[in-house]
Amino acid sequence: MTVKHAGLRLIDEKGLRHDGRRPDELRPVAMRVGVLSNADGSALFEIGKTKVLAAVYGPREPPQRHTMLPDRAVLRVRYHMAPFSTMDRKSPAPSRREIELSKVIREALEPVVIAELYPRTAIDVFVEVLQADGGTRTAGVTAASLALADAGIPMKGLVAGVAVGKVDGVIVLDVDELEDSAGEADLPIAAAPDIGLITLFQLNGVLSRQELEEAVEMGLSAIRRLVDMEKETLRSSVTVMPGE
Amino acid sequence: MTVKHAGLRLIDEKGLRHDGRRPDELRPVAMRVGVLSNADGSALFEIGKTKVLAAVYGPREPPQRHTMLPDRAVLRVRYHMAPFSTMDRKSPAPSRREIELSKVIREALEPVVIAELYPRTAIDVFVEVLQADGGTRTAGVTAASLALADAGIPMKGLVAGVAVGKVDGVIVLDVDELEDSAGEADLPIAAAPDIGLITLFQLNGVLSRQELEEAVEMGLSAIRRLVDMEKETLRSSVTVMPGE
Amino acid sequence: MTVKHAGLRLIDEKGLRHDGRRPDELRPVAMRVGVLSNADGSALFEIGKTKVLAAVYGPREPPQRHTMLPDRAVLRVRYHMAPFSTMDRKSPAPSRREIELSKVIREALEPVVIAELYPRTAIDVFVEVLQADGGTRTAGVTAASLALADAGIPMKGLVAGVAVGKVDGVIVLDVDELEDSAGEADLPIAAAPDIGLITLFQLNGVLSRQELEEAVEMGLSAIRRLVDMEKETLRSSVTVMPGE
Amino acid sequence: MSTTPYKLPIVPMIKKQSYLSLYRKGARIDGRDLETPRNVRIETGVIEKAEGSAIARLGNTQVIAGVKIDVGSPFRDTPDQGVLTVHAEFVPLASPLFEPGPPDENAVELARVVDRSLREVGAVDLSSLAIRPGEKVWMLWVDLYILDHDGNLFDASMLAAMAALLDARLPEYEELESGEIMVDKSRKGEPLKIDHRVVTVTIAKVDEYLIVDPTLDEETIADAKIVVAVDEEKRIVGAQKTGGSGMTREEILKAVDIAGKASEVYFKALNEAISKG
Amino acid sequence: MSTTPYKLPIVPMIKKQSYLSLYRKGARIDGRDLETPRNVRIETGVIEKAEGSAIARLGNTQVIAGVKIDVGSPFRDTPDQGVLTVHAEFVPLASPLFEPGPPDENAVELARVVDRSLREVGAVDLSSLAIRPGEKVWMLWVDLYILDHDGNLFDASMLAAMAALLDARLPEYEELESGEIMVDKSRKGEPLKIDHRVVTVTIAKVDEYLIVDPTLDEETIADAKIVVAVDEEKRIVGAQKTGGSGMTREEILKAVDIAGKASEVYFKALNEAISKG
Amino acid sequence: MSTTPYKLPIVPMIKKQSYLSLYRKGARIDGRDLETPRNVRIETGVIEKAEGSAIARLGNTQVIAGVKIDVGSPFRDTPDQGVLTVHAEFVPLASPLFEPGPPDENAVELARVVDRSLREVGAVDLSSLAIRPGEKVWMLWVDLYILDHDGNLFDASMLAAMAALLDARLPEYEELESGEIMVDKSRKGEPLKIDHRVVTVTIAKVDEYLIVDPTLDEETIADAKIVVAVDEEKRIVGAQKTGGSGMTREEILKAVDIAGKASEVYFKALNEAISKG
Repeated sequence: MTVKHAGLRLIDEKGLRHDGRRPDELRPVAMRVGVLSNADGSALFEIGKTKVLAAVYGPREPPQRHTMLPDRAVLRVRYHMAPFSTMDRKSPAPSRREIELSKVIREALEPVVIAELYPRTAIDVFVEVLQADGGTRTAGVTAASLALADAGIPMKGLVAGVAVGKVDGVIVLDVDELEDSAGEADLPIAAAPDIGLITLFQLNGVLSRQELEEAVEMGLSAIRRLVDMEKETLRSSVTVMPGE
Repeated sequence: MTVKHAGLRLIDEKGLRHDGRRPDELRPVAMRVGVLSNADGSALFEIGKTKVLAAVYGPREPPQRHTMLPDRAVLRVRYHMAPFSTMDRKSPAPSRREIELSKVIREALEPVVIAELYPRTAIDVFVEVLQADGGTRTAGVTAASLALADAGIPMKGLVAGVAVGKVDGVIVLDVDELEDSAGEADLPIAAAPDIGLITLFQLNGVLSRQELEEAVEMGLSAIRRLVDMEKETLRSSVTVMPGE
Repeated sequence: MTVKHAGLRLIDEKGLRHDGRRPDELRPVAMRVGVLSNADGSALFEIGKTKVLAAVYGPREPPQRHTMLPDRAVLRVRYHMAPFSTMDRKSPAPSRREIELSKVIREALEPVVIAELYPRTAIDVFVEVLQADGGTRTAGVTAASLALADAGIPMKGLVAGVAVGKVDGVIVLDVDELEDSAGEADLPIAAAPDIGLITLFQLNGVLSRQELEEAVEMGLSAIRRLVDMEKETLRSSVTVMPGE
Repeated sequence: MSTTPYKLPIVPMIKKQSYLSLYRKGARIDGRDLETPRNVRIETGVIEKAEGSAIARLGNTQVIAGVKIDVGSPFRDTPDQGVLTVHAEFVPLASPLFEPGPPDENAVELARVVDRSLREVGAVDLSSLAIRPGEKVWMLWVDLYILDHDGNLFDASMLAAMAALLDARLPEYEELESGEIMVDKSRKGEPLKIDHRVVTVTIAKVDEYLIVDPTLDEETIADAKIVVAVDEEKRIVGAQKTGGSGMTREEILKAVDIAGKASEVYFKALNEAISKG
Repeated sequence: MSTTPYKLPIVPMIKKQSYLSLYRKGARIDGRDLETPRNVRIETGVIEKAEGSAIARLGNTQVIAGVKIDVGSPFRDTPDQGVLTVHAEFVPLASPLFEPGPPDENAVELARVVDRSLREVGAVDLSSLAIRPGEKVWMLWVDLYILDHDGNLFDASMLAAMAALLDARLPEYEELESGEIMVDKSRKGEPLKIDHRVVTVTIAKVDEYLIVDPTLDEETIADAKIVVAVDEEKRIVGAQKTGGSGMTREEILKAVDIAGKASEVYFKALNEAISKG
Repeated sequence: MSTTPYKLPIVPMIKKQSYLSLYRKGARIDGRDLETPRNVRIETGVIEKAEGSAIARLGNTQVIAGVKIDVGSPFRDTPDQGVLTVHAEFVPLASPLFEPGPPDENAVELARVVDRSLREVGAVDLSSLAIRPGEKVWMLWVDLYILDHDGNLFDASMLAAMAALLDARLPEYEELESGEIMVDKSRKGEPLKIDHRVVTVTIAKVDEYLIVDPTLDEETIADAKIVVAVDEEKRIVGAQKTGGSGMTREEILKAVDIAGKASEVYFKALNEAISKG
């Protein structure tokens, strides 16, 4: 449960955020692939204190044969939070939020995975939030994109995501948990820049038409940088960007 | 949870009930079939404030193949209450009461459905209580009978049901929730008059042998009238009877 | 939930236990086989107030075909406590303790059951604790061993079990619930003496190397006596030993 | 969802014919006439740790009932009454047809029929179970455990439940200064206040025959059953038709009459067990 | 786990082509243009026992919403506010694709989108729902019941929810000396304080076309959908892309513009139903 | 129900023979002798939001443990003690054999063995966790998260749990006038009072050989395992045989002796990580 911080100033007189960032600045980012030995592909993605691990198994035979599709692989995605990832212990049973986000993340990956190459199989993507400090669903998409590439799953393009928000009337990039809970709007967005598609898009809060457009621009610009980092990481296996 | 109304007089000095009905009088009844577009058959049945919707799908292939029978269709029945149908919100998870009543309603329909015509299939009957004011299980049987006929499922006869009860020592027809909770006995009964069979029979409460016989007579007589209305409805699609 | 009895003396000045037993003395034991008519084999085992019923079905076709093994029968074991078996009513839903003990008991039986004779089948063992006064898991193993033999399942040897413990610094045989909850250690052990194998071994509490060895000896010695009683019972169908 | 059950062909057609030809002569394969229950054996006090317990055997059918009693809060609409809950488990050792898991519709129906048969006539005086009205009352759990299933679980369960309730003793307790109730289950106190003794009589319809206390084989060939709850004064205190066929008005009324008569056998066994227990 | 759904081939390729050739001309099979919703019919007060209720019909799609109101405790971090909960059930009578059981990911997503569309803009003034701040508040349950599914469950559900909230009346209550709140649901009191009226507009992308309020057939051939929540001042108060394809930046912004326009139809129907109700 | 597991033929017969011929010479495929664990790496403080955390790696096996601490009510029979709960999840990213869902029997057994190894010897001083005895105590949750499974989950989990507990700090709190406890998790206070450090040593039996810290390949060919919990004074503080074969009396006693020796390696790694952390 998030506490609304009434009256809290989130943008100071210099236009900087509570942690010193500029409105369009990402938190420090780290990407690593191949972090697990059993999974066919894996990645750890950190953005600020948010830490998300993703693993990919497949293409493999699905345990329930009736879920198979004759003309493509099914994508199976689970977004899950570790019990110790949040301020108050999270019960391990899947919450309604986790059920929704598993779907939203799956639908953010479907547009890039070339599933037609592997009919009658399943490609399983497991996203584990190890620490949550805002933007976990978009971090999950980013980690999953890296893990899919690490597993050698053919994709039309890499995907990355980021949460844009509005705090104290200002559109800001990469909101953390405090900004998310105290802010006016939260707009998680993910995209595959190489094919020009937004694959995850949610808005929680109130925005004008113009603010929405600004937020989308800001998100897409950061996503292009994140996808470039993904490519770098996949070449070198580790990339750390110490904040912008 | 029902509140026992200690000391409440349910039959007045003129022998009339708390809502002005005579002991052997039904509440206003309305029947309508074909109310849903997706279902193979559907019906809305209202008796007083009790509103029950039934839909039939099938004969169709059952999702779990191991439930199929080689020599007949299986009948699958779910009785379910909408969360807003009762005074206190009903949790959507199936209660023990709903589990029992699903079975009781299925067994009230089995004797009339000619299941042998459709081996290896399922005929699904979904009963949704939209508003509960007594007699929901028997209203469910009545609505299901109409929906089965609307779906074109061959039947040996139509079924209808009504709850007879005993309040203030008097045998009364079509008890509502107040009479059910404050009365001495509740006897839900359903029958297929055309084949002379009682297909649902329960007694909750205490009756003498003679009262039991009287209650059964009163119930069967009303059931004959309800089945006549069903036939009328199936010819004309809508029938309203504004109380007797 | 067990109450720790602080300060309670469990061994008196004569070296006897709270119920008058010597340290190496079993409670009164009774064994009976063939107590159920439907099961392929069944047994009732009582030790003190602990009463455990076991039934065996099989070899038979398992309901879920994917659990079948091509080269042997699967053993399926459920340890379950009746709601009325304990001081406070036990919820009928399987507890984590029951899940663990079902596994531990299965692994205590696997070494003796000659499962290779019945590939693609299941041998089901149901253990019901009717009354719990300590040592229920080892009593479950003993009852299951009798029921397997009663069902005619070929075994390399019979199994029996007993809980050894340490109370007031003394190693004692067959701890009851009071000794278990107030004592320093509890060591449930089961073995198949005819093949020289310990098949269940747990230690909850603190023991020195020497105490451990003493406890194992004491347990194995009692197990040999229990297995002899099992053989006697299977010959005569009932055996009662009124305490040692 | 309730689904048409798969009927095992335990009793083949030819066997059914032989049953029916016996019924025609008023006889049954185990030597009974149509309206007599099987041998009834009831034993109380079989689980010392329960506040009340009994095992009831009807032929090979075995049901154990345990009564556990704890302190709890009353329901809001009955603040001065204790709480009675009946729960049934069809544990898999009782029959090859039972599977582990939460109670299925048959177990739920059984528990609810037993519950109503006790509740509607006021078998247990729930108002005698208030410790501090509106705050603390006794909670009674009646747990039915089917151990061996050879037909007619209703009557065996009802007998076990009734005997266990008659066997039960409230635990002793102390009221602490804080108001908390400390229960000492090692000391057994007063018996429950039982105002009415109730049994159910189950009558199966096989073709045109009505037979009391069917065995599992007989249930397999039966069209439907009716369970009739009867008290010692032979009042009808509950009923339930169960099974996928209908019954005529005459059959139901005749079954009620038969039930009154057959209940005497059950009451005799019950009363003997209690006076012995 | 969320799994790629099995798409029923309800609409064969050739049918898709015929839909597309109509879209090309700005038309649809049911006579609508691309940006107009189907016929909207809303009726309030359909469930007398609920504190508020409404049925919304969009073409053949039917959703009923019921509002139940009870007394409860506030959340620790919002002690002075009532609690609003939205729950959706896809009951199996609505579609051959729905199965009995707990809500699946589609039902959960629907309920959460409706919930956020109400919550983020403050549609219901939750601070008006404190009875004794920090202790007792009103709990509002909005239960969405899908009765017939012919596409666009989001908009129909949002309309039903909004209408049911506008229809709802708080029950009368008394505060006992003990501090307990006695609710009398037979007496209907004040309406809820609704600060904003919100609708969602769902726009499906089929190839390069954006179409408002898709039917089930249209959803079957759609690549993706975007649900846009709009208030009466046409502010964007929520959005969700749903479905397994992506959309371009331009498509999303265009959809938002279309939504503002189409919302007028929904608001008209909503406001008429409320003034009538 | 516990069911005989399906053993994947990961290690074919011929491979087993090559393992055994190495064991005969006192050696293992990864260069270890039979009684030495793999390389142990422990890192604490890896999850800043948890009150305590650690990751333990045994070769390729990786387990993360998080300690969360909240205020709660004590159990009725231990009113003056805090509450310790151990929970384990085999998340599906760790192994192709793990599936999403509630903990299976292996996860339950693991959590319970770790729990008892901590509890029976009193590793955590639970009586130091009472805030207001009888009313408010600290609740400790130890959550074990298996991230990568290459055998011997018991020892890796126990190391992670122990390190996380040693890393943990109680949150600061204030007692309000109302008596409520306000916890401020942003301020870390006192460390937990740990009276004993405990590790488990798992020894697999493969034919006649006893090998310490088996890899997944070795577990696949093993007959049985024994997990021995040992404290720093080398007392035996718990044990569990696991797996479908038996062990002789001599094997068990020998395993206990081996465990004492091998525990030194684990304690060295644990103590180093803590002094560093």
